[in-house]
Amino acid sequence: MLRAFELTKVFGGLPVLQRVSLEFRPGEVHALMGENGAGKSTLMKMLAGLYQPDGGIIEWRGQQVRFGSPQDALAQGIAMVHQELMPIPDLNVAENLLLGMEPVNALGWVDRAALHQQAQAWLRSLDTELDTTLPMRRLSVAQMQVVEIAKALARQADVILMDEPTAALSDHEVAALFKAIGTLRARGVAVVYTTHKMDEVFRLADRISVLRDGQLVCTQAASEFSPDSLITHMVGRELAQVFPPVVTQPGETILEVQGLTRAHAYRDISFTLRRGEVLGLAGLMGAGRTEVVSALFGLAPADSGQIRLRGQPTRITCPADALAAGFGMVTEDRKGSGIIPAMSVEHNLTLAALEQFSPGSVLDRSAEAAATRSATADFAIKASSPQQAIRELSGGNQQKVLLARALLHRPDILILDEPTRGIDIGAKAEIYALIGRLSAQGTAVLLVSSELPEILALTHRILVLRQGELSAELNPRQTNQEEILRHAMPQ
Amino acid sequence: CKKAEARKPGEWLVGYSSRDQSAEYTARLGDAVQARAKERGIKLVFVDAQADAQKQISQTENFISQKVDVIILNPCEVEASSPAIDRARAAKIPVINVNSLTKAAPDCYVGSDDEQAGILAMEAIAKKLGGQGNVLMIHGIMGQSAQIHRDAGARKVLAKYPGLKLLDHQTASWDRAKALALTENWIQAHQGKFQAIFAHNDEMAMGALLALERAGLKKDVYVIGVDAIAQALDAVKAGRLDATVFQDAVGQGRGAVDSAILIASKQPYEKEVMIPFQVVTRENVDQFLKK
Amino acid sequence: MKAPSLHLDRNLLHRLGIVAVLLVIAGALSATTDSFATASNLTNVARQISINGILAVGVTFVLLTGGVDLSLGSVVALSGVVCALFAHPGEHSLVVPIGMGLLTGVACGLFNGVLVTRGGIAPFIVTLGMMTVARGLALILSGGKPVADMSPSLTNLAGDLGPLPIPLLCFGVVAGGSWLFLSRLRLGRHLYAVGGNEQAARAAGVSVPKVKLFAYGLCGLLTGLAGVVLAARITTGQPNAGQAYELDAIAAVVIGGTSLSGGVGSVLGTVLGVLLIGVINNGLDLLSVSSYYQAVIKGVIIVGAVWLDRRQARS
Amino acid sequence: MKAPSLHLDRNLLHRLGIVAVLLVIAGALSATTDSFATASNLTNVARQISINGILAVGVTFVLLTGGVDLSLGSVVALSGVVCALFAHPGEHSLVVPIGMGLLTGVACGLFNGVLVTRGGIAPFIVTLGMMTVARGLALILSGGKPVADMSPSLTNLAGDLGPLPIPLLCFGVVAGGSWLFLSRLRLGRHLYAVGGNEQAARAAGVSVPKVKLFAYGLCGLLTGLAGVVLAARITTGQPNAGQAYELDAIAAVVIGGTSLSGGVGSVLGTVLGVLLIGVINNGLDLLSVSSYYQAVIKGVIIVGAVWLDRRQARS
Ligand SMILES: Nc1ncnc2c1ncn2[C@@H]1O[C@H](COP(=O)(O)OP(=O)(O)OP(=O)(O)O)[C@@H](O)[C@H]1O
Ligand SMILES: Nc1ncnc2c1ncn2[C@@H]1O[C@H](COP(=O)(O)OP(=O)(O)OP(=O)(O)O)[C@@H](O)[C@H]1O
Ligand SMILES: [Mg+2]
Ligand SMILES: [Mg+2]
Repeated sequence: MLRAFELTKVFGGLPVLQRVSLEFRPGEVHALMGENGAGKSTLMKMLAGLYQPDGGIIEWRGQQVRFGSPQDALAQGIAMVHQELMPIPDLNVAENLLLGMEPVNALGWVDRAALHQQAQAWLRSLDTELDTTLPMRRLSVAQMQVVEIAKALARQADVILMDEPTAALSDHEVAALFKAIGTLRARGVAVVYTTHKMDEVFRLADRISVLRDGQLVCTQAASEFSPDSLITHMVGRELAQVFPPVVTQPGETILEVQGLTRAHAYRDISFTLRRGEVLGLAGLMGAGRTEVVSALFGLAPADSGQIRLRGQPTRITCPADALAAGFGMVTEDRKGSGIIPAMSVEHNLTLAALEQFSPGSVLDRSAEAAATRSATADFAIKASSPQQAIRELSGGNQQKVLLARALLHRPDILILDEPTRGIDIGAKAEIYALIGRLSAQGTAVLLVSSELPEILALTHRILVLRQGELSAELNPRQTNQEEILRHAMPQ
Repeated sequence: CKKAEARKPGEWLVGYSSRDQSAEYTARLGDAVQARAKERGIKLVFVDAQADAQKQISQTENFISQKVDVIILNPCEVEASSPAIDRARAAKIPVINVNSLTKAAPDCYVGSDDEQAGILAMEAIAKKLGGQGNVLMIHGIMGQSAQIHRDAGARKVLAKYPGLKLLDHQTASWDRAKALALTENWIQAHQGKFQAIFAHNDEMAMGALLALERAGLKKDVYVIGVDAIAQALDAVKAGRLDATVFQDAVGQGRGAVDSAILIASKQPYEKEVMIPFQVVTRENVDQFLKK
Repeated sequence: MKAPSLHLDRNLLHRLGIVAVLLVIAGALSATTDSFATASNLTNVARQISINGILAVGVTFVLLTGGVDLSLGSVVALSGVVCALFAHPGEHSLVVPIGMGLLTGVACGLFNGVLVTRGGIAPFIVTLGMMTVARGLALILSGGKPVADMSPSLTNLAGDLGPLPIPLLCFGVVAGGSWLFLSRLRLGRHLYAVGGNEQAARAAGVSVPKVKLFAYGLCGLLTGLAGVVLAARITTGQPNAGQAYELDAIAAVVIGGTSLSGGVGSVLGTVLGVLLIGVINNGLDLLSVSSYYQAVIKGVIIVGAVWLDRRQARS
Repeated sequence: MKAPSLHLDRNLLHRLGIVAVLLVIAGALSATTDSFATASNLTNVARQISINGILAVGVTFVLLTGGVDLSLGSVVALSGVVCALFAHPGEHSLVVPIGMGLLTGVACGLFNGVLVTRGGIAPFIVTLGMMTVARGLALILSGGKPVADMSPSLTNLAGDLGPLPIPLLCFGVVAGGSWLFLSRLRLGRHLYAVGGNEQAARAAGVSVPKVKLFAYGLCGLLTGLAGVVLAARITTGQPNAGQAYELDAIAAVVIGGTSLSGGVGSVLGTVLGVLLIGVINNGLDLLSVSSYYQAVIKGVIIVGAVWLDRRQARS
């Protein structure tokens, strides 16, 4: 019912999408797969009216259409869940969710009671309970993501484009989303789905299209792919192994956390971390994982509790302290506290380690350029030049820049909060290998992730957080997803 | 709560609204009013309209609710300040205008006529140039009553002398730095073609003077301002500035306060106390420096 | 319905710092002067805040979308001049001068809006340009002289209706209407959305240019109204009126908690900000504080009030 | 090294619209007047733009952090008054009045900075407060009258050094130094980061309050310098000088492509903006355009230049 014919998009002289033709059918889940920067989001944004194609046409129910703005596309029944979160921070959850389609009463006034009722109903359809009067800024990233999905569902569109909707979700919400997608499919809605999580594709998709470097590689029924063949199509080569084996033996204790507490977020968190150890932090959405690691990095200091670093009591009140003490961190909220959008890739990359490049506070630009060159190569960052503004990069590539930034000043303790969010399978494998290498070099890694396979495969130990309290410490070799979830579920 | 009526006779409460205390001339006038009020032992509510007629009306309204005995108004605008007088008169509070006129007639006017300043200045120029030559004029903020009237006065004189030509005129918003830049530009555009500059106040005259001095052209150009501020008098004394038009702040201030007391104590008073402008030149500057 | 009253309370709570400062100042003034707490003086304050109030409510819309309008003062002067030009006694009926004044305001506002939305120029520059252009036009149209001789039927608009000053009624209607508009209408909520996150609003199908254009246009309309009220009050179209009015208006809005980056704020806060500025101006005059010290004190009180307010809002 | 020149070119390219408008205007003025393209007039323009130039470069730092400074004009007046008070002939050596003027500027700037960073008050309100406070202080210190009788050694600072006006040299040094600072020093980079995304800058270990405080302090220093230069130029400490200078300065910066929301901009652009405003002012005077039309034309050219610039930058 929706057809893209030879769609082409050019940014700054570089084609990012070349003559891509695709067809989306009612009642079908069509997965779009590809590496970071392959052009998936760009394609979806053209179908949703955010970008205008530089070539090719879009056909809707057999008619050629032009979507000048998202409004046009929405009017035709095409809704989208965006890869980047789009909260309006000071409007409440209900107003965000039903933006542009607020229920009005006979006088033309917004009917607040109905607004909240409807919003709650949509959230409930995703198995989520949220206070819809909360301002959006108070939500965690995962909660915002759920609201974004509900926002698209509420449009009751005929085509829903989902750009990595589960990137920030934990299993519980993912399951609810899949149930909702099942319902949509049954209702004859066309779903276009992008993800970097392989298991999801095979659970959901009826058909799969693979994009590589802006070109359509193939479109086939999902059943005709195997995980390996799909990966091969995406990356253009075979990927030997995703998870490296955990071999390093942890060394002496580097970090001790004692009784860390912050009102309304977490209570009495105590653990130790050793050199070369990869410690996993698991939990459901809103369990407080982000808050705990934010406290360690000085982003949101704890109310009480002690942090001992290399045996010494240490006070960390701001990220600058943490960096000086040998911490490095990749934050969960890429857009909010990660990238500086208008700055170049190079300047974003070197920002946290700028001392290194400015002895006597004068910048050594050739050293910066050299560091950028090696980082773009090491992390396979796809940018037209180091001077390109980071906001023009694909989401996954932005994430890689942030990872590279955190590593540039060689931290002893690396905190990764959902580090593989939005990263393609090839790059994920590289990051996993990197974690392995870092751990072998003696770096302690604190890994927060909602992807349980990742946590199970990469870590030496797993801590489970439940509603702000540590509920278990598990050995990844002797546990499984079900056990972790059992400890994570609210009692 | 104390009541306003509890005042003893002779202990008058007078409201004074200054046009703009950040401009030197009106500030001096305000100071003179305050000094005289102290001398005569009356209570003064002193407010500043900051060149905003609307604000001046508000201040008059405040005076009315404070139940002052007399209001002295240093009007911002001819037309726009008139409602202030209407309001006061409706509340049966006598009003004295000081320094400039309004359309609505006050009970008493103490001051001088801005048009007269323009006439005196341009006459001085005409006399100096022998009725022949090119003149530049620097305006105050466009649309303000002092600008309008000084401009009108100057033009009346220009109309009388066919040989006197207004080569160019422009606003410098009463501001010395702006007049300095403007004169610098005029020197470029009209070099050697003008013999006199009339600035609507001394601030701007000082700016024009600086530009001419820096270009080494002062000896060819006659410069005259209005107000006789201290610096201008010094400059006249030193032979740098040719002339300024003296406006008697102290005389106006005293006159206003004295009339207020007469009116409040229901004694006969003069409806119009004119304190004339005088041209200050090197010859008579000493007598003004003493004041 | 419970939700709206809750909403009101929340906003009030947020602005508790300002209310406290307001009460303290009012209390101090009642204690130190005979005249502050009299009916006639309070009517005075009401009359005096009306023009700034109308402007402040107007510019609240623009600030909510993340824009700014520096042309308020000049457009007030221009609308006043245009209104006065059509207000000579016996020439036209009352609606003509009022209508022309409002129209002038709307035209300036829409022009700003078009340049911001279609032209993609920063609102600061657009409205700074409009500030000098409108001032120039006011001077050209009036020939540089105040436009006098306005018919009494128009200047009476600055008078009273029963016990209430008509300008205050205008302000009241404008503030009340705007409050309802912003809190109850979809377009009102969309204004917040555009200011809060333009991209997100666009992606959700809100027509961002339309919303912005509306905000500038409405602000222009209210600026025109302020111009007409001012002309009535000073019984002239004064081409150099309204100097720096934009600063007082924007200050009132920001004191009231509206963010200059858009998306946060309320008409209620704006009204409180307008009141605070009005009471300070009135009080300093009543106390006959020297104008040099007035400037210092006023600056300190405003910054202090906002500081208290934000501190309390955070805790 | 190749990188810096590339950087320069990019910025120039970005500002091509402004350069084009500047060239067109300069060409038109050379054609229609005898005097525009003369050495003495160009020196003139140079002298006239210096003060706005110094202010504009100063406020570029503040705008880059996403702040704003409305107190420029008043602080110029205050620093000028303080400088003049210490500049009576034979009282102190030259460094005292200059030092006191600069110190006054720095003090005001740091005060703004502290209120913004520690107080968490919006820069608009803080600097609006400072605007009235500094004006009040200037009037109090000077008793409302110009502080005259400045020693010639100080007023000579407005004169020439060889063929070049000293104010222009000041502007040149300030602009050059700031350009180097912003493009070559770590702190310069941090300024952009803070303006681009405050939270992210903090997470990357940048001390946001320190950076902002620095920006306001430096802006204050340069404002103090502008005050001293102005006092030397008009040979007085004028308490009501500098009215609305902030608007011209911020306009120059924004014309030059610096975003009011922070994080984007360059000193080079600011210099172009300053030049454009300076040439327009000079040209309109040379052409003897009536003051009413001057306002209109100036507004239209500025908005038009920015429009062209943004259009070209987008394509
Ligand atoms: N606004 C823009 N300006 C310039 N280049 C852009 C812009 N948006 C995207 N690009 C480029 O287009 C390419 C495709 O980006 P897109 O976001 O479509 O990738 P993607 O497949 O969604 O990747 P990811 O999996 O990382 O989200 C990238 O190389 C990116 O740098
Ligand atoms: N700025 C904030 N203000 C108030 N509450 C917050 C804020 N940020 C987070 N919270 C709340 O704190 C709790 C913990 O959130 P946090 O983000 O740490 O969870 P998490 O375990 O990392 O889960 P995830 O990131 O997957 O959502 C959540 O209930 C969240 O709503
Ligand atoms: Mg993408
Ligand atoms: Mg988290």
